[in-house]
Amino acid sequence: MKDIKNITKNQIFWPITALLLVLLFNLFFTPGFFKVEVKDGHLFGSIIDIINRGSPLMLLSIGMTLVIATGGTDISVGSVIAISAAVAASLVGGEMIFVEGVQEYVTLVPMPIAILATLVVAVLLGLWNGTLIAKLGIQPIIATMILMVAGRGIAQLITAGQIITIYYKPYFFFGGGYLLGLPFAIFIVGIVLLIIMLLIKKTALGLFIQASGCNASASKYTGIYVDRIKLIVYTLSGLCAGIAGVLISSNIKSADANNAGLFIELDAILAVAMGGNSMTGGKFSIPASIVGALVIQSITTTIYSIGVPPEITLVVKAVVVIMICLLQSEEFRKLFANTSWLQRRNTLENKISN
Amino acid sequence: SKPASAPAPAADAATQTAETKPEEAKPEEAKPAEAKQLVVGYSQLGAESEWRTACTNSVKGEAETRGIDLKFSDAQQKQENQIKAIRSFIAQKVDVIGVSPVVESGWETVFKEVKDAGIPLVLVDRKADVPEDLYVCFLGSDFKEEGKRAAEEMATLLNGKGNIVELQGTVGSSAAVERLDGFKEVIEAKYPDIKIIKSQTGDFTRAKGKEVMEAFLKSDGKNIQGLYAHNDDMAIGAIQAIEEYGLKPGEDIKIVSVDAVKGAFEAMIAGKLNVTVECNPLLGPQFFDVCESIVAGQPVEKYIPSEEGIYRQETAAADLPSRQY
Amino acid sequence: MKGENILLTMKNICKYFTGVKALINVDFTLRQGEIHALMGENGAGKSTLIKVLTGVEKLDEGEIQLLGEKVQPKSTHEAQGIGISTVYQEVNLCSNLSVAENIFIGREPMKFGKIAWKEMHKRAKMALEKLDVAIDVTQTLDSYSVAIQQMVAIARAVDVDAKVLILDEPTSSLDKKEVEKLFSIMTKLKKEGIGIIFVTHFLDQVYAVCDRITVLRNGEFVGEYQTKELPKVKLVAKMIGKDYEELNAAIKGDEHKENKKDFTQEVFLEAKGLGKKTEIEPYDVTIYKGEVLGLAGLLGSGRTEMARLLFGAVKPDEGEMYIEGTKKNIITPLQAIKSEIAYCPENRKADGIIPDLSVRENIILALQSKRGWMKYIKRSEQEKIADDYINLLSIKTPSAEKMVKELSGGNQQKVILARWLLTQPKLLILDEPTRGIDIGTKTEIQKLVIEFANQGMSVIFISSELDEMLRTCSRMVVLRDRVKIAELTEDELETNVIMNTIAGGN
Amino acid sequence: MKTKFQTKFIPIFITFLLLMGLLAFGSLKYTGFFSLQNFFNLLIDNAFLLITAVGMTFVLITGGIDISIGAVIALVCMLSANLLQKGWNAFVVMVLMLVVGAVFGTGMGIFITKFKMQPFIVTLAGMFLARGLCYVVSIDTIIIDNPVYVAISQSRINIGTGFVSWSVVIALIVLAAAFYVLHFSKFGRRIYAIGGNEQSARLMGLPVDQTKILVYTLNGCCSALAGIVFSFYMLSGYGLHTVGLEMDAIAAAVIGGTLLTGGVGYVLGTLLGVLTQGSIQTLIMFEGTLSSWWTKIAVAALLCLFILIQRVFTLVKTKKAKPI
Ligand SMILES: Nc1ncnc2c1ncn2[C@@H]1O[C@H](COP(=O)(O)OP(=O)(O)OP(=O)(O)O)[C@@H](O)[C@H]1O
Ligand SMILES: Nc1ncnc2c1ncn2[C@@H]1O[C@H](COP(=O)(O)OP(=O)(O)OP(=O)(O)O)[C@@H](O)[C@H]1O
Ligand SMILES: [Mg+2]
Ligand SMILES: [Mg+2]
Repeated sequence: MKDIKNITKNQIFWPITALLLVLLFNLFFTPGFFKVEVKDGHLFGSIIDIINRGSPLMLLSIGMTLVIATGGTDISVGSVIAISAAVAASLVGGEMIFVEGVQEYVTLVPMPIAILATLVVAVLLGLWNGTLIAKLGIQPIIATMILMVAGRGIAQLITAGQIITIYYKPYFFFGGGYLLGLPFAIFIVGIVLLIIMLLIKKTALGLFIQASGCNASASKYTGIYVDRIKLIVYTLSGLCAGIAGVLISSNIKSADANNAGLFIELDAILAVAMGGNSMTGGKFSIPASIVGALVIQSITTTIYSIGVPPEITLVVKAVVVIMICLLQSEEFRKLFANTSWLQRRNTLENKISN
Repeated sequence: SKPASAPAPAADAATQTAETKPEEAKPEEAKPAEAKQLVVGYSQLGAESEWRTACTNSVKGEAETRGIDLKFSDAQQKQENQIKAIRSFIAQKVDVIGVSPVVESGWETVFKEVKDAGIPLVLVDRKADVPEDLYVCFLGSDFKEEGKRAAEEMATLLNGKGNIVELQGTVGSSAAVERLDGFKEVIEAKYPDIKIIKSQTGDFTRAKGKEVMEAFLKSDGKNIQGLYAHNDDMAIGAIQAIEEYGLKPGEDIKIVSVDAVKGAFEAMIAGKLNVTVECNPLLGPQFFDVCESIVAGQPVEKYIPSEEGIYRQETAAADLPSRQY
Repeated sequence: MKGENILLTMKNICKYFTGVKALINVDFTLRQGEIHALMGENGAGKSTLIKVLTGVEKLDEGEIQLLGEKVQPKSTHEAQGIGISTVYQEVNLCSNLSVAENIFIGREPMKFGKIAWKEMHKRAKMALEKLDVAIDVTQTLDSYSVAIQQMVAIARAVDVDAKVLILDEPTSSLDKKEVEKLFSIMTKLKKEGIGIIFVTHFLDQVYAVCDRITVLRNGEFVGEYQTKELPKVKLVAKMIGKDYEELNAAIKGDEHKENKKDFTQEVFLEAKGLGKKTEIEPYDVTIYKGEVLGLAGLLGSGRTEMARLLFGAVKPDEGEMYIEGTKKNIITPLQAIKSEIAYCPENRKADGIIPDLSVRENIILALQSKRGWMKYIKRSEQEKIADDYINLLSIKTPSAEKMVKELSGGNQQKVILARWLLTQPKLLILDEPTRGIDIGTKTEIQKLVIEFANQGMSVIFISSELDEMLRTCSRMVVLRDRVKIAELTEDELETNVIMNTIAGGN
Repeated sequence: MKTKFQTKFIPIFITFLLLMGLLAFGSLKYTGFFSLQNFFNLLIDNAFLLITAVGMTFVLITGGIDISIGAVIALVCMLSANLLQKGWNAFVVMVLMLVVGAVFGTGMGIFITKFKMQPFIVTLAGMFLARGLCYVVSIDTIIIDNPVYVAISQSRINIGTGFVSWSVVIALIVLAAAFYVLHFSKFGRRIYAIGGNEQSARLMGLPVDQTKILVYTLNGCCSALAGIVFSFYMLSGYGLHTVGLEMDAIAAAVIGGTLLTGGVGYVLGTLLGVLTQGSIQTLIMFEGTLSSWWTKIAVAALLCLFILIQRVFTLVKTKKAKPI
């Protein structure tokens, strides 16, 4: 009895429940949703699609969780994706080259350098956000809005308003390749997750982030440099967005300055919230946010798979989001538990456990 | 068959016009009387795609070659911004106003203001739902016609029989609505054996096109014989999805799309795309021809269609070098 | 006990939090025109009882009657509606609003459908003048110190027309003069027939104004007594639950003068001309190793500001600081911490606790930032530290993993003390460290401070309780109007000397 | 009194000066910029933004956020266009739209307060829902040709050598009403208290939940009114109207000195914020040579510059500067 209660207390319990519910729905209403087959030596199916498609969102939600934990938000991630995709694509090369009638795969600069440069750009963008917020004390939403608006312009500037198609084959591996039968993108997510989790669990960074988000003034008195912490999280968020930009451009083999990552900041914030994290900062759980991201991607894929007419897609999404959030709301659950045996059991349990 | 003018790079055009002051007007062609430089305001709806960028470049480039003082405003896809831009053109007392409206409706008030100010107005590329006396002429393509042509092409490819899926443009955009209407009209009227089994928006983007196509393939897979995409970008995205699924785009699934951008030609050369219906963005020369006629007091047609073709796989390799966008 | 006199009864009140039984079958009766003290150790359940009564927390079992009618307020709003006005333990005001608004919000005077601002300011001024507080009521609340804020909260509660007035530790950062003013107002209200519930840890205050005492221990009802009939020692015995003899010693300790006299002449810190415009005039101060230096002064005299400058919490405009002879530039708390200085701030809600973090995390935080973020203290070590300090300061919590915001006020204060003791500083600055701490623990803390000082640690002690300062300090600096006016050595440390210096008479 | 003015209103005063500077710059640089009508155009073109930004200011002061407003405006346009086409009476439609806005706002308010859900998420779902409902009504644009709407839309109120539209009048009335509510009514002061510290406000006995719900209701009404004004402006309903408007509204409020953490905000500041954004836009239009991407970069750069200068001046002038 007590174990069950403890499990439901765990932050990640409700996001996972939501994910299972969405998948359960598919089990009944989407034929072949769970079919996974092996094609060309790798796994193939809707589930794999969700993981693959959801990877950029999962990456973003990692950075976004940290930012939100300090009590801020970063709405520039979509633009950072556009910029990094544009940088990567223009460095890796956007021209189809034929040598004696055969298509050649050449890059403008060696791929590792191109990717490194892209990530450096992303980190710089994150630092820019962090500086405005931490050093100059500008409100996060407005500070990142500057980059959100300008960023897309910068990305278009880099691509001169064109969609840069990428022809260099090895680059496609990041977002489209497979390793051990699984999409390579998920390994990137895994590595980033691992590194950040290590940073957070094995150093005091996680504790400091939580403290800063919870009570900045008290944190300052304990000797935490709150502004440095902020600088770090916005930089990390920029980096995550940069990696997501590489994944996206690699997956669709092009950089579309206009549309890459458009409105994805909303999904990223939604993922964090679906993970049960507080939007006002403080305690956080990155794995829960990742599950949140998976929930969102599953909903999207489900909507496509069951053929919801495009006119009502958004309405469906709204209803599902609200339902999942209600599920997480303790007050709402109480409404149902009220007057029933559950409540009586709860008080009883309290008495017993005391 | 294309109007042969080479648009200069946009950035150059921008800086040059900024420096061109009205008094240092060009030594001039065969303009009557005093060399008064023509001032044209152009409200572009945005830069949402390569196609649109090509259109912008064409207008800007042409203005530069002709020495016209172009006031260019980009509305970032917002009608409010276009209305504001038009008002600012009135304030700046331009000679002609060109508008590519982002939506069809809601223009009456501001167009009336333009008329009251005595400035002729030309609609470019997209129509507006206003009484005919509010604008001088409309120059552009017919989305519905494009949809119809795409349907005919699709029917030929499938021999009048098969299941097709559709990738729509942004919900509610006039290009999406009309390309859908035109296509449906022809299919329903003439080809009862062709069925549209799934239809979903791909927002005119590669990423969404790919994502939606993946989901279509997972649910309907081998049942799909044809794909109609409202623009080339979505088709290119979908092609990747089809390849990853293990089918051959262009063979197992016939693909028809609209726009005829460079990428589409590359795909056709590779045999992955069957047909693209052109929607010509290079409207600059035609537009300024019209402007100059109006200022010179010559009569102009109410509807000036842009010149458009259909490109198929067979001729793609030959056509590619001449594509400008 | 005449029936018609009874104002409020609470019967068999139970309140459970997960893992804690905060109240078990508590009874409480309040009569018209009485001041009723609610006593108990930290975490005994006093605040919880008040919260249940005023609808902040939902009661699990029991019944509340007001004037014979059963009531069940679901929010403070409803409680106010039925005539219960409350000052909660922590300052619960809106720092973004002006002082006047804080007093009148929810019941602003209106004129022609508009808030009559002038009228409101006038009345706010009057309300505060009754408490002898003369401040600009149009300024926002956050420009005043905690003590002033506490006075504003009292002014608000007192100004409301209420049948029941509840004061949960209103006096914790007030000094004698303010307390006396408050008492005179309480007595006046009592004469008007209002029932007052008064929570405090100062026994003297209880005996000064209260008619009755209800004692709680560990969430259980111990008993209700007439003040006259319950001697101090017995009261403490009821609160602590220990027997008589043991206690005598404790109380003695409480009254015993323990101040520390012997310290070396080795200087730990020397400040020269340290000051910041509008906060505090430049001052010189020398702190010796192993001494307990008191800062005395009236409300807003600048004691806190002085301490904040030493800790680098604010950046000084001018002046220099030497630590153990070398010049140090301390402009951030971390630099101070690294120079072995610790500062326990006075406003525990705003500057002290990190509410959503656990007790364990709150305790180790300062030590962690001293060590740097790379050298993370191992989980097992953290747990050990936390348990040690929970025992040392007898923090009442079911486990070290409980969120600190769920602790009682006094226990939160102990957690913060633990945080700073843990850094083992060479200079410990304590700004009202015993705020809201019960007498048992208070003597413990005083002993601890002196013990540390004996081991060579310097302490700066700021307290609004002069007795406490006299008991612990070996030297005193007196401030008035944000200027350092005097330094008193040990032989001058007597109540009347200090009072004279503070007040400005020579 | 005087000292109080100086510290509290310095940010707004600086904003005002900067706005004047912006306008002066435009007047010197571009012919036709300095005219009464051009200034009126600023109001005409941004009337709907002002109305909804005022509503947003209320929400932000409570410490909440509403990102559904753009979608609600689109929905109102769509619904009114639809109903007007069916021949409904124009005034009935307007009233009905206000009710729709109020219901929408109240609904979100209830979710936020009663179920303790985060405002961002609830209003995000609200945004999806409102946008989605637009498409349910029609995916096409619907033209409004109702004579009343057309008449209101085209009528001009002459002032001096220029003219304004009815929308401007409505917006200014809303602004005045909001100013009154915020500074001279109990309800308004409760909003500030809640934003300052919600828990304290609750403990001071203020009806917090009720107030918050009412704020979201009011905001819903403002969005609906903005939607009505926007239908005058556009004379059409369209599912893609006012995408991303919420960001403009938030930015306007923030430029005007509102803190997203709650408790601080002024509707007059919001007016300045709206005018600032409008001026930046107008400047760029008068420049008339920028490509799409340079337009974006220029808008952001001007905004950034504006905020930075505002910030630096405020830091210099007031010791305890609040974050912008
Ligand atoms: N929200 C809560 N959740 C869990 N436990 C709580 C909560 N609030 C109070 N408690 C527990 O209830 C008990 C009683 O706390 P309460 O605040 O009533 O003590 P108190 O008598 O006011 O003490 P103090 O003198 O320190 O203020 C404590 O053990 C505390 O940890
Ligand atoms: N009566 C007052 N009038 C005006 N300002 C005051 C008053 N009391 C306090 N302040 C303000 O509060 C600030 C804080 O004072 P500070 O906290 O240093 O005083 P303190 O001696 O620690 O007193 P306290 O016992 O209130 O903590 C002062 O800088 C001053 O601006
Ligand atoms: Mg208490
Ligand atoms: Mg103090």
